[in-house]
Amino acid sequence: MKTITIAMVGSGGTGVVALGDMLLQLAAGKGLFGIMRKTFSPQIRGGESASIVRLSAEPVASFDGCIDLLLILDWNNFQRFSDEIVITENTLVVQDAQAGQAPELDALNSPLQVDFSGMADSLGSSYANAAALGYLSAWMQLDSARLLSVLSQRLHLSEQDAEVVYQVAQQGSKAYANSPLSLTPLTNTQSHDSYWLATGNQMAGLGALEAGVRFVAAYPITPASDALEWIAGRIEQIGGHLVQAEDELAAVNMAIGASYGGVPAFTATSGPGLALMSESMGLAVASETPLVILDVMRGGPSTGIPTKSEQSDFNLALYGLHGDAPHIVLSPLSIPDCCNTVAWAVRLASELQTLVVVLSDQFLGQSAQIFPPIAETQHQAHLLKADLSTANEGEDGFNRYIDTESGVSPMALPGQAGGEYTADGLEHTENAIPSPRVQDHSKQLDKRLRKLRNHQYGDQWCATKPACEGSAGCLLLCWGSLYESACEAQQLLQERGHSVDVMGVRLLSPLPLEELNKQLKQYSSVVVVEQNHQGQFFHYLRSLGLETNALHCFAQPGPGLLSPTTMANKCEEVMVNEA
Amino acid sequence: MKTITIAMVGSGGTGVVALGDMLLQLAAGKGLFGIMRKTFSPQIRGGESASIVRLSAEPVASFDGCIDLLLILDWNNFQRFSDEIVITENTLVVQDAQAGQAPELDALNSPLQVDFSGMADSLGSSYANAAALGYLSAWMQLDSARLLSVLSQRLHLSEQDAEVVYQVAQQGSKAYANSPLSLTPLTNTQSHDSYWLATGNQMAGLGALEAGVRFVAAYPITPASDALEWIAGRIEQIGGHLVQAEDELAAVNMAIGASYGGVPAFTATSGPGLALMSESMGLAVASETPLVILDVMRGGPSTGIPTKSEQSDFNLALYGLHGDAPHIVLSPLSIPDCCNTVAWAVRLASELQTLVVVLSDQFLGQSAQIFPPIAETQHQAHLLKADLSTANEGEDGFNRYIDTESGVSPMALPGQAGGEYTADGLEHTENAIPSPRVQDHSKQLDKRLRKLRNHQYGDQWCATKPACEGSAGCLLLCWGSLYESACEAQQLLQERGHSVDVMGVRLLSPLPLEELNKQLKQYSSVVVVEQNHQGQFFHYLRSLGLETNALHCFAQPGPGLLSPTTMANKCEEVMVNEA
Amino acid sequence: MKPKQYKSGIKPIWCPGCGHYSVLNAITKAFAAEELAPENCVLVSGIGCSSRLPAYVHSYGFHGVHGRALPIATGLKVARPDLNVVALGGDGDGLSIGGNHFIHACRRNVNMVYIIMDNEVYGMTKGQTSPTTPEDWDHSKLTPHGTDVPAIQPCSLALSAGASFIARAHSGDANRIAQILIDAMHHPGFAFIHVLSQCITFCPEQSHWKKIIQVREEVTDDPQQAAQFLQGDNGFSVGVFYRNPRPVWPHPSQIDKEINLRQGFQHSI
Amino acid sequence: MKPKQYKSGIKPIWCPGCGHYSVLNAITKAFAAEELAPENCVLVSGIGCSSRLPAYVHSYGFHGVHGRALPIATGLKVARPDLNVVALGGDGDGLSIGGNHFIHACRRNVNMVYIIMDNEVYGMTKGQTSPTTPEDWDHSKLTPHGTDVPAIQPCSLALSAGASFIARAHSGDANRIAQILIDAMHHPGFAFIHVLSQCITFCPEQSHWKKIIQVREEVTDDPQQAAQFLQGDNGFSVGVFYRNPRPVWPHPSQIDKEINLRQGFQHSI
Ligand SMILES: Cc1ncc(C[n+]2csc(CCOP(=O)(O)OP(=O)(O)O)c2C)c(N)n1
Ligand SMILES: Cc1ncc(C[n+]2csc(CCOP(=O)(O)OP(=O)(O)O)c2C)c(N)n1
Ligand code: SF4
Ligand code: SF4
Ligand SMILES: [Mg+2]
Ligand SMILES: [Mg+2]
Repeated sequence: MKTITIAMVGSGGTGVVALGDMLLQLAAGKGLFGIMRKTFSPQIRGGESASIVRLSAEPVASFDGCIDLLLILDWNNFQRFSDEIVITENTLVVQDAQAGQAPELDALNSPLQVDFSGMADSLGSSYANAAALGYLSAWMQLDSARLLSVLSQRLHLSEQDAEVVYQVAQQGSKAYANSPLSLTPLTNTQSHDSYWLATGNQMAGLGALEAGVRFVAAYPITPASDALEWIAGRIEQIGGHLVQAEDELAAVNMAIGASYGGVPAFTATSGPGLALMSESMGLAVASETPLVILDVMRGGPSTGIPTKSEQSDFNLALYGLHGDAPHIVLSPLSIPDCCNTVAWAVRLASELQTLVVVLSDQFLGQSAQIFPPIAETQHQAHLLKADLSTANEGEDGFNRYIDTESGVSPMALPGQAGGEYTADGLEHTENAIPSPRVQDHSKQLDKRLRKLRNHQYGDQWCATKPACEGSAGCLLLCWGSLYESACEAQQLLQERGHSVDVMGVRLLSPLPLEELNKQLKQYSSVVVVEQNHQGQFFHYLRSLGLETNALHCFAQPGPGLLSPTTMANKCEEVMVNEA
Repeated sequence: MKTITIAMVGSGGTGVVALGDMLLQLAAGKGLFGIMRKTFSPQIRGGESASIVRLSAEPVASFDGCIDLLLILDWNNFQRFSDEIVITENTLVVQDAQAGQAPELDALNSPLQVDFSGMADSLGSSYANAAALGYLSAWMQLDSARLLSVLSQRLHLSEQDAEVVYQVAQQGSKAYANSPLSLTPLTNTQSHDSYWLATGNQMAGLGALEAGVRFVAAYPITPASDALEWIAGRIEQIGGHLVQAEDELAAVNMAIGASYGGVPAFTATSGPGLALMSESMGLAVASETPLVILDVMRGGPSTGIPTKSEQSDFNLALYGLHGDAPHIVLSPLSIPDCCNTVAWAVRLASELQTLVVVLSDQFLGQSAQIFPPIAETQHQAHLLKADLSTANEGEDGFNRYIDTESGVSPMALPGQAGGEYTADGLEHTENAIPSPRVQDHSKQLDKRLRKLRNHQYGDQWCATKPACEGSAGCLLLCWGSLYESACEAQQLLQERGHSVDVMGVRLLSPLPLEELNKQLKQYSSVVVVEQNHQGQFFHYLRSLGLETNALHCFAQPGPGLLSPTTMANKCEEVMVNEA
Repeated sequence: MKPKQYKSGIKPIWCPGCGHYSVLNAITKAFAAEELAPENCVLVSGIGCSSRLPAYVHSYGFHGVHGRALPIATGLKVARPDLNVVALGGDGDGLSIGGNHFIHACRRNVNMVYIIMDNEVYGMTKGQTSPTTPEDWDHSKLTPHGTDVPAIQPCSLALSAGASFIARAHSGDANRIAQILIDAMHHPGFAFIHVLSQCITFCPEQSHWKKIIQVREEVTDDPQQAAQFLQGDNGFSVGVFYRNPRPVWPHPSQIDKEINLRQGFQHSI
Repeated sequence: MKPKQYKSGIKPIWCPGCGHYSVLNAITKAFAAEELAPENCVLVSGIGCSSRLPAYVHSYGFHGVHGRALPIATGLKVARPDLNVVALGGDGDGLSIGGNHFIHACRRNVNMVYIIMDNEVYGMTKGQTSPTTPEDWDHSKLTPHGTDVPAIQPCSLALSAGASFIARAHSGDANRIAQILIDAMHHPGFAFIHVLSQCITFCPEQSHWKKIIQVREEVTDDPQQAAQFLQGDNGFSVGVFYRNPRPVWPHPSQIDKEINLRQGFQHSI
């Protein structure tokens, strides 16, 4: 798959983020696919920022770590990004005439100078980024007819201003002829007539609302806030509510309250907030109240690295509750899959009356992607409601926690006469009366575990991508945002003559052990790759006592990209050692 | 070892708890050893309660589940305790004449009636429990000279009242001749001239203060409050402070603040509180601030069973932090060991500048035991302080988080000129400046893990008890409060002709893998026993990839006793299957 | 339905003589007087002796975790405005661990009632001090020299946090509690009732409260006047002190039948 | 030492024009004026733009987690009464997630200063509303129709929670902040300073604050008078409003050199 990756770097005022957005939109309009991530300096405003866009004629959902073209509007503090924007001899460099002095880097090609600022200046505009957009459009032969509308929308311009900025862009286009790039642009081979453009956080919001969520309570936190911001305003229009709570303790309990009332409820947070919710997560488990929490992970521990991606909340999500508190943990495997996985979470939470934690991360949540349209998921919140007309209510009140075969007990909702009960975090009898007795405790512990273990989760517990050619002896096993990168690593390995299969686990807990064993036994080596320091998922897998001795741990903490090349190298190393 | 277990049961007003306390004291005074636990109905006051005392001429630290003598002051709601007080055909029963109607239980022997209430009534006293104490003293030939002082102290009596109550007790003593028990009392064989009598929570408090803790902040919670209550009042007298905080979030952060100031700090809580502390536990880890948290575990999840024991916070203590946040988890192996283990925790926290969670439980914390005097532990808080006279402070400020070989960086304390730095939960450079960069993140992650991994913890990471006879093929592996029961199970198995070794793990994390492997490889079966539903410790062990395939999981949730007999049966079953 | 038909039949775990019985009786009286359908009432509590109350009432209930009654009640009421939601709990639950939710609930003005059953002590955990404990009370082993911190004034705090209905009652007079509760349920918005509810076990001295209780008949809607009264009050006046209705939260949501959630994402070439 | 010698040299991450610079300058001015030794000062903060401040001052500091500056400062000051402890942070940090610690710190009266740098917004997380946001401010995507909840009045809340020193200042006047900070450091007990500190990025409209600021010269030690003033105040008066010293917490502990911790456990036969 041929791809081109363009990194655009500048200071806060230069508008590289808007430039990236607009470039992605124009590319999409031409029928290309692509993905974009952004990165910022710690400065709140006015600091350096960068947009990295990878484009291809085929769907692309990962970054390979190469930068084909580096476009600089301001060199100041460029080195801040050296972790994330790795320059090689193959990187072409274009810089604005006013970008300042290039740093001394071995691999840096001498930059081609284009006077984007001058073009803007000459028209009395400050939008040098528009000139850069024009320049890139000319090179990529993007649809110049859409330039005007894209500019005026993204930059929130008045009609008059838009006209001027459009002219700046046209200047940029014209300048291309004099400063051409020695890089062949992409041509679109696929013919499709529509596409989606969205971030994972937006897709998570969509999945939640489509599956029936009508109550959201949350406390702002990077990088989860934009999922909530997408929901805000919309949820009211479909008859629901969003409450900005005073803290995460309030947020999670508000969600529990709404859910107890029968209204599917959701909250989103990141590591520090999830930690704060821990006690009340246990309440959802014990009281069997449906609850969905989206954790958009960032670098940890503690406040850590709030704006960058890491998969290090796995342990907390799985084990971070006091007492024996079984619950479900899911992870979306791509940006569009955020919609599906969150919708599934909403469904599972209500069907199984339990807590579901969804582990997304900053990369999935905040990267924007062009992808083929997705159909509505089939997931809908669905409570096993109590049928009180037939229930034989004795002296002892409604049997809220009756020990059924499935482990799921019918739930009465306030407003239903005859179903009155008090939900409780204290251990209780089947009819919801607090009880410290051994037999009640083990009955309820068994029931709460059984309902999760016995459920038929179906095929979607994982996604697999078999090697194109040959039978693979090696499996690349991962979860969450690494899945798409792992698929790209598979391609790289293919090119190097190695066949590996890829599996991404969507249902992290409870894992369907029998099926997992069946699959894993086929491989002489299984490389478990994850983006954290201690190999949290790997250790979890090992704790399950799998029927394989072939597990290899490849854990690398954030916030740097865990690139397909790095994964491929690791697999190759393992395969060579095995052989 | 010959033991006698006496269960005393009554309603709140009958004073069975005081009766148990006094019996234990008198027995201790006679040179006997013993252990006592109490159990209450959910009623705050006036409900039923029971005291269970097990006595022996040799040190005894566990319960075997048998009741030799049942003394009833009130039969009302006796069945509430059927989980905890299991009656067999061998149980002798004595009841007060006014105890009401005995329940119909198959195994119940017909009770011997003694008119304890009548004796009290006749002297115008309401202390029937004193008559019962006299009766038991007569049977056990306890020191009647101490009766008076024990009664007046424990019942907070005026001199005049004490005299009357003492007469009641003497009536009880006299009554023994007419209603003797067909159970031979214990005779003390050991000759020792002093003993200790204490609960695990008291021992934990002692360990903390002796190791140097001079700041405690906490929020009351059952069953941890009495550890704090023991400290309160005393810590001020040694120049420290105890703050009752507004909640656990405040408590843990107050402790972090004091500790940052160089004052060894401690907090105690139970599951729900530990869950609330999770976020700030991460702060202690990331900012490398020493912190000791004692979790006196109770039944979970959620509010669960607040007054009863369970070992189900293992997962939370080990894994319940966001991000990669390595820290230390310890568990005391007996009531007296609470002192040693908490002292060790204080020392490790300060030596390694990290978080240490100590997992005690309601059984250890609230049971009282007579045991041989213990020496002062050698554990003292000890910070690696910055020596600023030699430190070459450059432009960049004090290198608070310098990457040393051990992983421990010298710590400056406020008041030290030249050591000024800002402790941070954000990822940081060696000189404590916030940094989102890959290289700083991995350097600090490595450092924080290395300092724990490389430390030499010495032998005390576990306690072992080899089988008396023969080489054992089976290891009974446990942690925390089960260790003493496991040792008793070993004896039972010995009697049945099986040799098993016992190991109790005090340092749960990080486990010294090499040594553990060396030990485990000797056994053809290792039975991992713990008091929770999911086998949390077992799964953890398996996650470590130990070089043994012999692990068997035996997990049983609380709040019932996990008796030595049950453990022994399980071991036997495993050994038979292996053979 | 009669008051006693609103009892669930579960025997309270409370000590004989505990003030919380009065609150229980007042709730069943008020529900009966208002002829409320049990299935439409939800009592939400935290953890503490007081917080055990919901299970004793024949209605829906949620016995949550310590300090979080108000957020649960808020979520429930916002999601299900058709229900009659009463949150309740102890002084520890509401003013110590739950203090933040208290001030934010006062501000937010969701249409529900909140009763603090204030015994100036942590009954459930055996007698530690709470934010309302008198500063020289030295009966707790955790603070053997007293708290040395002045007691918080719940009504005053509620006012400064923006509560729109503030009242106080005493467990010695269940009828007054019931009457105030009825008023509170009719008040549109967040109604706070501070009940002095004695803990006979750990604070037997509270029996003298009944002698110093003073009925106050004046209700004001002026925050300045209320502030002045509450700053001067000794804490033993009972009655509705302040009633100043303002719009309840949230405003009803504007449903848009035409909305297509997918619209913003879908583009054609 | 000159004020600028109290700067650490680390470049703030703040936007040009942010009000928080003023607070930073005021702190260095006050430290210089009082000739404080940098090693004896500790600045403790939570999380937010404002909470980044400690690293910019040449002194000890603790940048904790969101909302917990006050407990860290409390623990530190109680354990190390020799230090000069100043806690600080944003309106979100102190009044939303940290609200409970705020009211309890006011009550507890530990001898330290607390500065809320109030910009009525969550700067760090890009412009969501805080408890002090005007109720009709609709610039946040999370609450696109405004909060619909009246703003909390931090000074009024502090008073009803029992604070013994209450003042307000504005980022437009660093000298006044410095002067008030000096007063606050001299105040024995918990001293609260509410600084209106504009967020130029998310609330540019706050530039007009400088036009409506009014200096108030009167200090009262009477809580009723203070309550009345604060209930009527529009939130833009600046000055020290209330100063009413009471014993600081904790009382010095009574050391008993004779104590033997093991005594209660050891018995002889
Ligand atoms: C997170 C957490 N911390 C502490 C506790 C222990 N606890 C249970 S009830 C209670 C206080 C009860 O006091 P209050 O709310 O005044 O109710 P009362 O018993 O006096 O009616 C405490 C501290 C808990 N259950 N959960
Ligand atoms: C537990 C937790 N929740 C949420 C956040 C995200 N967060 C960081 S700063 C902040 C609010 C900042 O607002 P404020 O305290 O007013 O400071 P400002 O940036 O306005 O100066 C939030 C919500 C976090 N870091 N931790
Ligand atoms: S301890 Fe106090 S509050 Fe609790 S039930 Fe008994 S009297 Fe009531
Ligand atoms: S966002 Fe606002 S508060 Fe934050 S640094 Fe910028 S101006 Fe200051
Ligand atoms: Mg109370
Ligand atoms: Mg702010």
